Amino acid sequence: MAAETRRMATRDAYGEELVEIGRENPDIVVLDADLSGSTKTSLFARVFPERFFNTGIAEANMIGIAAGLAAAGKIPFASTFAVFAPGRVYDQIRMSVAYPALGVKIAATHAGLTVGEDGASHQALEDLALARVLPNLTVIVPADGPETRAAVRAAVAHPGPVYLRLGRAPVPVIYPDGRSFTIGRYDVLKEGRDVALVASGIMVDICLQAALSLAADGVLAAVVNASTLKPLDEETLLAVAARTGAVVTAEEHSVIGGLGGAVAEFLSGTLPVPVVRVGVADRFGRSGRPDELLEAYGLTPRAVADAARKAVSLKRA
Amino acid sequence: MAAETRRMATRDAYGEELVEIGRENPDIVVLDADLSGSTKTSLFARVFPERFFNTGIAEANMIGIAAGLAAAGKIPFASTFAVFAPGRVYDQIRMSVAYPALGVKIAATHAGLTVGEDGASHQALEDLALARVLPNLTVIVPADGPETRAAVRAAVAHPGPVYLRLGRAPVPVIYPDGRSFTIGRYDVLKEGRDVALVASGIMVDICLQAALSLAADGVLAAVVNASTLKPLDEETLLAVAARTGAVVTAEEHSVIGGLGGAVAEFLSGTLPVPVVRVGVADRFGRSGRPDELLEAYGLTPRAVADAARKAVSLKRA
Amino acid sequence: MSGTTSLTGPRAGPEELRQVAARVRRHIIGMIGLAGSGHPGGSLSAADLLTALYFRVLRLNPADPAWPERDRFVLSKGHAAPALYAVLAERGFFPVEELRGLRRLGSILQGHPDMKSTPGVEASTGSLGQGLSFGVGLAAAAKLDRAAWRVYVMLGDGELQEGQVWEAAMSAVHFKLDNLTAIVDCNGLQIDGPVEEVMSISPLVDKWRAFGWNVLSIDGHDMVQILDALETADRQPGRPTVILARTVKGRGVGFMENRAEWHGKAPSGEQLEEALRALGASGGPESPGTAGAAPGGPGPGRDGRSGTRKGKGGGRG
Amino acid sequence: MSGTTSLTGPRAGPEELRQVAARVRRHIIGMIGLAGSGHPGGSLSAADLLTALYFRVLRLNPADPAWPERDRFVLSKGHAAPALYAVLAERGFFPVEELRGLRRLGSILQGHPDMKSTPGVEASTGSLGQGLSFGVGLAAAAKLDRAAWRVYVMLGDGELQEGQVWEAAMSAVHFKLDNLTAIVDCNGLQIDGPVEEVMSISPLVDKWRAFGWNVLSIDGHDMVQILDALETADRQPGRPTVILARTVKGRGVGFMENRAEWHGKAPSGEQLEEALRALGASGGPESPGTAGAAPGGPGPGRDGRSGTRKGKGGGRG
Ligand SMILES: Cc1ncc(C[n+]2csc(CCOP(=O)(O)OP(=O)(O)O)c2C)c(N)n1
Ligand SMILES: Cc1ncc(C[n+]2csc(CCOP(=O)(O)OP(=O)(O)O)c2C)c(N)n1
Ligand SMILES: [Mg+2]
Ligand SMILES: [Mg+2]
Repeated sequence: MAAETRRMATRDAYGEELVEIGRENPDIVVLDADLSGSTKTSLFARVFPERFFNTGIAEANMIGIAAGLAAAGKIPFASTFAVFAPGRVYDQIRMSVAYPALGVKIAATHAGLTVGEDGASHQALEDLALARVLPNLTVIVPADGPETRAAVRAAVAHPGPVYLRLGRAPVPVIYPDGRSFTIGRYDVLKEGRDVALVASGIMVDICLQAALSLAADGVLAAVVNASTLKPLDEETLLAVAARTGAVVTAEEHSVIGGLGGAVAEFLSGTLPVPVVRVGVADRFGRSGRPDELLEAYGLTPRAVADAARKAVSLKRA
Repeated sequence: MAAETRRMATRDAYGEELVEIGRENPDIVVLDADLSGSTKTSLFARVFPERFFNTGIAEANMIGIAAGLAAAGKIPFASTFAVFAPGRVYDQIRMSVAYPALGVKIAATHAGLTVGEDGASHQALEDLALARVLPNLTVIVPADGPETRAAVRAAVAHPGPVYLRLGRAPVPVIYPDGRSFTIGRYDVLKEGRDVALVASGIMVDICLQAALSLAADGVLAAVVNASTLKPLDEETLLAVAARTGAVVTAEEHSVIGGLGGAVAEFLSGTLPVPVVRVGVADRFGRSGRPDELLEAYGLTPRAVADAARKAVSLKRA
Repeated sequence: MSGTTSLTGPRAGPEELRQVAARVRRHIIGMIGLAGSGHPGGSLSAADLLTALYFRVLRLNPADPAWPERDRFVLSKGHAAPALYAVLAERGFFPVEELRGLRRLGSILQGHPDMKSTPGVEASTGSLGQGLSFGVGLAAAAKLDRAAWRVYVMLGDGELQEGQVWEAAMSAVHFKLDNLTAIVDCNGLQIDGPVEEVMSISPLVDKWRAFGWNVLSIDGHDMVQILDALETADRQPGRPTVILARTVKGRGVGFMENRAEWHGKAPSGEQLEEALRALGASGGPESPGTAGAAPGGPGPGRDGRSGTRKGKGGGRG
Repeated sequence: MSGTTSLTGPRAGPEELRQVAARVRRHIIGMIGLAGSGHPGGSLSAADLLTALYFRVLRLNPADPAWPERDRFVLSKGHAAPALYAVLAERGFFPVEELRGLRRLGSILQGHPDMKSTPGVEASTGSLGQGLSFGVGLAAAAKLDRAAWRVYVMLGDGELQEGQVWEAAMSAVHFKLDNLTAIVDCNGLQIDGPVEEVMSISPLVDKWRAFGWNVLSIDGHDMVQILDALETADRQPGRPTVILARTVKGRGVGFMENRAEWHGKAPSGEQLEEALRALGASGGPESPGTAGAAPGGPGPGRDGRSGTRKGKGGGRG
């Protein structure tokens, strides 16, 4: 991508936006489990110490406390790494949050391979599969900083529980500041007639790059930012699938159960077009630089373009 | 189904088989978290008290202990309800079992709606989505007692970790005693040319019934017992999908992320035929009699037959 | 039964409470008998404690279950739902006839407490070990709002094996939640047998002290001691109090007392009749004609409540 | 450095151990500096304890990392991996040059310990709170086999906030695992600040006592006290021992000592040089030419080992 692209980590946008909504809404409370410097909830903690709860290294307790706070009318944002919530606290989210549909907002940072050197234990590649299967839980994967800020506001406005997936590494800014965001509504960033690249998170930008290189080969790819994993924007998905007849999904996540799973499930039951999934091929992560890992695990414009060609060939089959 | 059908709960078969393999193999150890009477590990505990570890109500610790035992050469079976493992202990399975690929066998009972009156907190409808997304984990859903016994043996023979999903309620016996079982190999119980019913667990029998009623309407349905959710039997799936051109999946689980998700993901990327998923429509369970619940949530021969007709109509679309 | 207004007011004396508790026990047995499943043992052991809470201690308004100033009670040991439902019905949150619906499809009374289904239920529970965290969140919210309401959480003794309980215990002290009282139903049994044999939790007083709590040890069937302890707990500044209540599992029904096998089994036929006889006469949900809910109405649970509480809000460490 | 055989044998005295520990510290700083990320603070605080374990206490055979009779060490606080890698390299499990690969793509040294990648690593960790459970499983296996090997688990003080640690602590006593020693690196800091401020764990001696453990409190940088405590722990019959080792986070590098911000940050440029200077001379992985691993070989960790141990196997409560 162009060298002059502005970059920002979605976790930074989250931390900053929390302070702003904290000013506007006294019911906002924030929880963390000894990672406030990394999740950026430390910004909120500094301004609103009495509305910040650090549970120490006790994620399960954090979720339960957040649920209790929500039951008493607060709007809690609970943060830790995406590998620990939902993974460490799935049953707590299920029982104390999702089942009673309490308005806890779980903002999990450090999702995906771009965590980098910490390795497998810290690289959440399965969190979307866990979050997506929980009834009542809204699942949002913002693509950049401005979208993150808007998603935080949408999460506050939404009465139910929300899972917000955020990243550690700076990513290119795609949207202008002040982007508006509607839960469950997708943005078609680029039109195309041969194949639709449906992406979330860091893969949105990578799909935009892939679309460029595909265009050079005469393949016109649409690019969709599927920033709400649940509920799906079925209307937009159907429309691009009908228009192109072939879909590629791309996510910084296992190819199992996440965006690829959601799109394959939906389309195969309504409009069975080829869906080729780009993601981590059912393996654990490992240590390395983020860029090296994206390359090693096939989360690159080239891999997306290859998948697009495969999807196109499948529709001809 | 016929009144004279023999019925047996898969958890009973599990408990009995544990004792038999316990006799043959001194490395077999069994763990439970205060549910040994329900999971039927109490049978093993009675015969081999020194090889049985009850951790009390501490599922996370149970998984960690099992991992340590496996690292020291034992073959641990760890049991609790399917709502607690993997749900309560996902991160523990991930870090201590799946990542190092230690040979822990998690045998989770009381899966699905047929738990009945205990209600949502005890009805695991998402466990397969969690288990399936973990690298290195083999996921088995036996359809009846004899298959459960064979699966337990296959799990012992398999060096890596295994998740075995078992039920509380007695289910019709489909297979003869002494059934052989190969991980990742499906059984085509009935051939058919119009649609393939791909099912697991209690839904295998229900699909057999659905096939009968479909046949009466002139729709010839194949029935496949997809008793390994991971790895998929891609060969058999491709074959039946190619032969019939339309697939229905049926499972006692959310329509998200389980068997339906696995089949939709696989086929949409290889042979995009319609896949209509029968399962629980992204809702929590509730209290009621098992039969009432299956009816209320649409896990019936009629619902499968309707889905089959929908799948057939989609291929014509 | 003779629900009179005085029982719901602040001055119900030990003798009146004992009478209510007797009715509560009959409801428990009656509704579990009718449902054909449920958990009598741990419901009966908790009956006196719950009666004291709901008929003397908690400030509640059955006509307005969402009254913001109400005290909150969390039944962390959710399987004792029948005891909770019985006191709620007796206290006027819903008609006593509803008890007949326990565990039935469509009933407001789920097998385990569901705050969305049942008026007066403050937390959804059933997966053990989560309620104290939820209570910490509630209590923290009250502190934030400088509100006078208090939070009570009941746990099982086996439940204390869940690590999350100790996370919550640690945090309640750290957050200086003197508006939180935990009550442990120390009936000495869990599902697989005596707690001390399955997984010893002793020395229990030392554990709670080491986690920084005020500890009170009482006979959980002695109304005078119960009331005394609950009042003492309300007056301890700076830290939460736990009441370790020695109880008898199955209390009141001879053949159930101290018997682990009556943890989760319904009495049927003769057993049911014998149990009801032991509990003295009818009046359970099995004979709704004779039952009458005590009329509801707001009422401070005890004397001098607002006086001793006003100064306490806010300030958390 | 001058790796001599005597250091790997049982008779390494405190002074020799101090020399090894100094090299270990240089390795830690050197490899983290090279990697550009990692956790120096908690690696340095644990360096003396790990040196004592690996160069005096543990029975190991670096030439045969899977030697069945070896003692097992579990680094539950997995982020201190650099300290573990340093002692393993010094002890001869792999060449010291490997330390240069820390956290790099393709290296055997993952950001957090991975038992499948690194010779000598006994457990995969990095998600806190799981290692003691794993150790309980190992120790239980040794008891089952009536084997003489022992299990050592190191935890962080912040890590003790995880409830799973207390589940494991409870079970180790219940299972009478006197072949298990836990060591808590009490450096007083976690990520977000002092443990006492983030989420107090005190009084810590009382907590472990209340959970039934033998408790020893020592200065974790005093080799004589460390050796003494580890030997004492080996001789306590009937129950496990925990060593609460008071340490200084960042110990040995002045500007890192007692500073939370050096929990997980690599020194760079001048800082790196200053740190290495503080630790006295070169010899870290940054100058592999001067490094030489001590030749491996089996060796009982300490005197009279098998004598005192023979009688202990088997028998668990
Ligand atoms: C997390 C979790 N694990 C297991 C269970 C199954 N279970 C229900 S009740 C029970 C025993 C509870 O014992 P105790 O806390 O002593 O309750 P009581 O004796 O008062 O009934 C168990 C293990 C559960 N509900 N939740
Ligand atoms: C379950 C889990 N939650 C959070 C983290 C992130 N984390 C890594 S180190 C750390 C602080 C550890 O503090 P402590 O145990 O005191 O270790 P030490 O001071 O010895 O480094 C945290 C919160 C983690 N690795 N695992
Ligand atoms: Mg009990
Ligand atoms: Mg520390």
